[in-house]
Amino acid sequence: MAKIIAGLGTSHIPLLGHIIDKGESSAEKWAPIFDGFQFTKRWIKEQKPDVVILVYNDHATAFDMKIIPTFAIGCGEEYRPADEGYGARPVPIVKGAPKLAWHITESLIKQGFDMTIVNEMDVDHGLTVPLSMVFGEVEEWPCQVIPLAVNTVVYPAPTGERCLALGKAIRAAVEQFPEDLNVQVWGTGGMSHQLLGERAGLINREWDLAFMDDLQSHYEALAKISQVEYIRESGTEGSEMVMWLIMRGALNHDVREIHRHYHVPVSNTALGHLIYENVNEKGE
Amino acid sequence: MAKIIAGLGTSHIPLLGHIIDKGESSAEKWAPIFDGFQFTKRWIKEQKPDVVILVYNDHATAFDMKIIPTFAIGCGEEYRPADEGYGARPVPIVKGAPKLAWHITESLIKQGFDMTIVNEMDVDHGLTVPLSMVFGEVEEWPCQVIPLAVNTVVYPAPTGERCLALGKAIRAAVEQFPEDLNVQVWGTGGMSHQLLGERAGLINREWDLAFMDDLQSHYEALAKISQVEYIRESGTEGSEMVMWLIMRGALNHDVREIHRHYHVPVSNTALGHLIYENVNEKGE
Amino acid sequence: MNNNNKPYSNIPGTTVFDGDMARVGFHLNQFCMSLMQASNRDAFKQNERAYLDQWPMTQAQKNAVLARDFTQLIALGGNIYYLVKLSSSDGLSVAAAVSTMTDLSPEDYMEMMRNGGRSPEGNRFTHNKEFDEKESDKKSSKE
Amino acid sequence: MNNNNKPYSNIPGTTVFDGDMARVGFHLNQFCMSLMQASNRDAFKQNERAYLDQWPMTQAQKNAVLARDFTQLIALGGNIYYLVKLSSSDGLSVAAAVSTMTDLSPEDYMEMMRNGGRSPEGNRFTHNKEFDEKESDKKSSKE
Ligand SMILES: [Fe+3]
Ligand SMILES: [Fe+3]
Repeated sequence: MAKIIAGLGTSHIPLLGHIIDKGESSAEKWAPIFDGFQFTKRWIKEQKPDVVILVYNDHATAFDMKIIPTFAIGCGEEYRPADEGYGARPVPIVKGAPKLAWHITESLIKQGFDMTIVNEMDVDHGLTVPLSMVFGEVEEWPCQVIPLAVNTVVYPAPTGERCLALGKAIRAAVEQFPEDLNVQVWGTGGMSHQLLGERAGLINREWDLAFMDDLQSHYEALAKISQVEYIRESGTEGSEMVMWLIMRGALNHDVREIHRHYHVPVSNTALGHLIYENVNEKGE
Repeated sequence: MAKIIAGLGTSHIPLLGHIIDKGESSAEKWAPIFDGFQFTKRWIKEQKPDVVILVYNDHATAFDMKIIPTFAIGCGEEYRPADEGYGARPVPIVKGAPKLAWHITESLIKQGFDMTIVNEMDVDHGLTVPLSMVFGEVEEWPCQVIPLAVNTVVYPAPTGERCLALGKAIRAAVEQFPEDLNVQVWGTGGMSHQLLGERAGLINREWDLAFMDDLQSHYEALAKISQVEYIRESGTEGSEMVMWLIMRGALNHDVREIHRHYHVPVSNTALGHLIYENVNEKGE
Repeated sequence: MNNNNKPYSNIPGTTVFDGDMARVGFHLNQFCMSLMQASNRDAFKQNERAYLDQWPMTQAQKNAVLARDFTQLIALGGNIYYLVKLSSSDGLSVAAAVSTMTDLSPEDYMEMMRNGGRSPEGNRFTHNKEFDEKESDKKSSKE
Repeated sequence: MNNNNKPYSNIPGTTVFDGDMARVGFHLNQFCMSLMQASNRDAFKQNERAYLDQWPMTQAQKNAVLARDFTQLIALGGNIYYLVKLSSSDGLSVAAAVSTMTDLSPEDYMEMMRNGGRSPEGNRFTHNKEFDEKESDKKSSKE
């Protein structure tokens, strides 16, 4: 049976993609950013996930103002890195996991989630930057990916409670899939940042660190935070953090935080990253 | 405050649009079909709804295989009748109700429905045929319309229980809208039909009539019917009937059936139509 | 033509357009969708084979399109709402296209419809295992 | 620049991209989206006014585009993820574009970021009504 063993949360800041693509990710000036992913790169080589369900938001790339899905799940065979206005990132094509994706989609719809099914789309930095940060520069991504795009661009985003519930439903769906697959769920976006207005540049380190603290065991309380509170406390784009709750919901109640990284600033943004492994999975 | 006063269910068979558009809707051979809408045409002139929330499914017109929303709500200013391959129907542009539609959308997402927001799309026979059958041939549609497109093309459609719950959530949202508006909800699609395979032409009159009977008071039981059972009993496309449950959920528990019409066949399909008025709304 | 190992695989003469079929039929259906545009319809009619060759469809799918073999097109992942764009571009009514999948002529099909349509009796389950399967159906509907 | 009568209307210097803003800014944002294609970027650069006149935008929106007045563009319904397609086509970094909306120069803005960013202290509520409003906020978050 398929099984979710671990999950991670990470910001998906476009500048990180630029740095990598220019071949400058080992430059000393960026070390405070990239060093925090050295552990992750070793860890993922041991974990060898077959499939990553990658939760992110599309930034007006695949979807424009004509159509804005709250939850869009990719059931396609593959996804091209998008041209976001300065050429597509020179990273591998993202291979989908259509069989598992359709299985999850069918299960989610029957569980009462109103998924939008996507069979063809390009994926932007929200999806490809986390892949680069975790897997590094590779000829091929070493796993299949199921993109799960969440609307955080147009107000309102789905509530924290809805995101947490979606994560739990994804876990139930994955566990019913008959093939032996090692599946991870990644929640991306955040941490605090605001890209508009006089208040642009807002960073709330205290909020970000508390969010990462509470996510391990007090995620039900985090799920009650309204989007207005996210915006007020962590900036308009800080509300992307709600996507980490989907990852959290997909894991066991008991998880072990095996890695954490926090850095300010990357461009306009605070960078956050952590890794959870399920407890009670390996006989502990 | 805005208020839902009444709702109706009706098939949305493309042939009916062709007959109307050729000016043949008063031909004697079609009387058994169109006579059943005479009452409706008089009734709607008394009701004068300001807005109709029109639940239908897109038939591979606005959405193709690239993107398939489970629930798509139209928040746009207007919608053009679609060219479905033989030119657009010569009917008026459909005027949206964007302010109310955005209000409902925001409320639904906060209530935990994962709506896909649509600001621009063409609308096919699923939406325009019911308008023609109810309002007749007019220079302008006499009300605004909020299209609510439900996926019934790709398996699985949303469950009956989910559709019923969506209807109830729509009612709650409408009742919180501060403007005085007379709102109706229409459920369209069905009744029994199957458009493919050796079993094409299936009509289950008994099932259809029982569905219309039970919809008034036993709708909670109808909501438990699985899509597989709809398909088995009423044909692959009979499962469109699930959309009538959204209309039903948007009305009070107590409704009065003030009109019913059932006819077989129209093209490949059984035609069903009924009208409900809320009880306990006018001091009854 | 049925879907295998699904709760609907025992419905006679019926293919449910699920994820498996959608994957197989993706390009076939997108080809059909392209016929919504008059310029594409013209290009298709000019040279059907050349137009089809622009799409990453299987040979079997292309041949079934050329033959207007709707039974085969359904089996190869076509969805009826997409396929009617093909039959409409031929000037065929939906009923006429649909009837070709049955064992009836278009005239007999329409006569059957005028007489109330095809009865569900005997058409609910393959092998007439109505009673047994009805029970398992109820279970699956509560999933 | 704030949204009126909304639970977020008392957040200083912040416009939430809600349905009202999305309606006002629809064509402005779709214009920005068109700049994702190189051929459209070329046409826009060739003659900005002529390119803008193909879009049913207001004069105020067109003028704000020509002036690259991002504060104004946000007020007129622009969404930042759409607007960066405009600034990127000018070769501007996101941070540089964003800084123009603040009272800081691009250099001072980046210096603020290097020093840990803008503090939330005093930036949560307009008029510093922190205590009162915090309560109403909690209510609205339970809606
Ligand atoms: Fe983001
Ligand atoms: Fe239909």
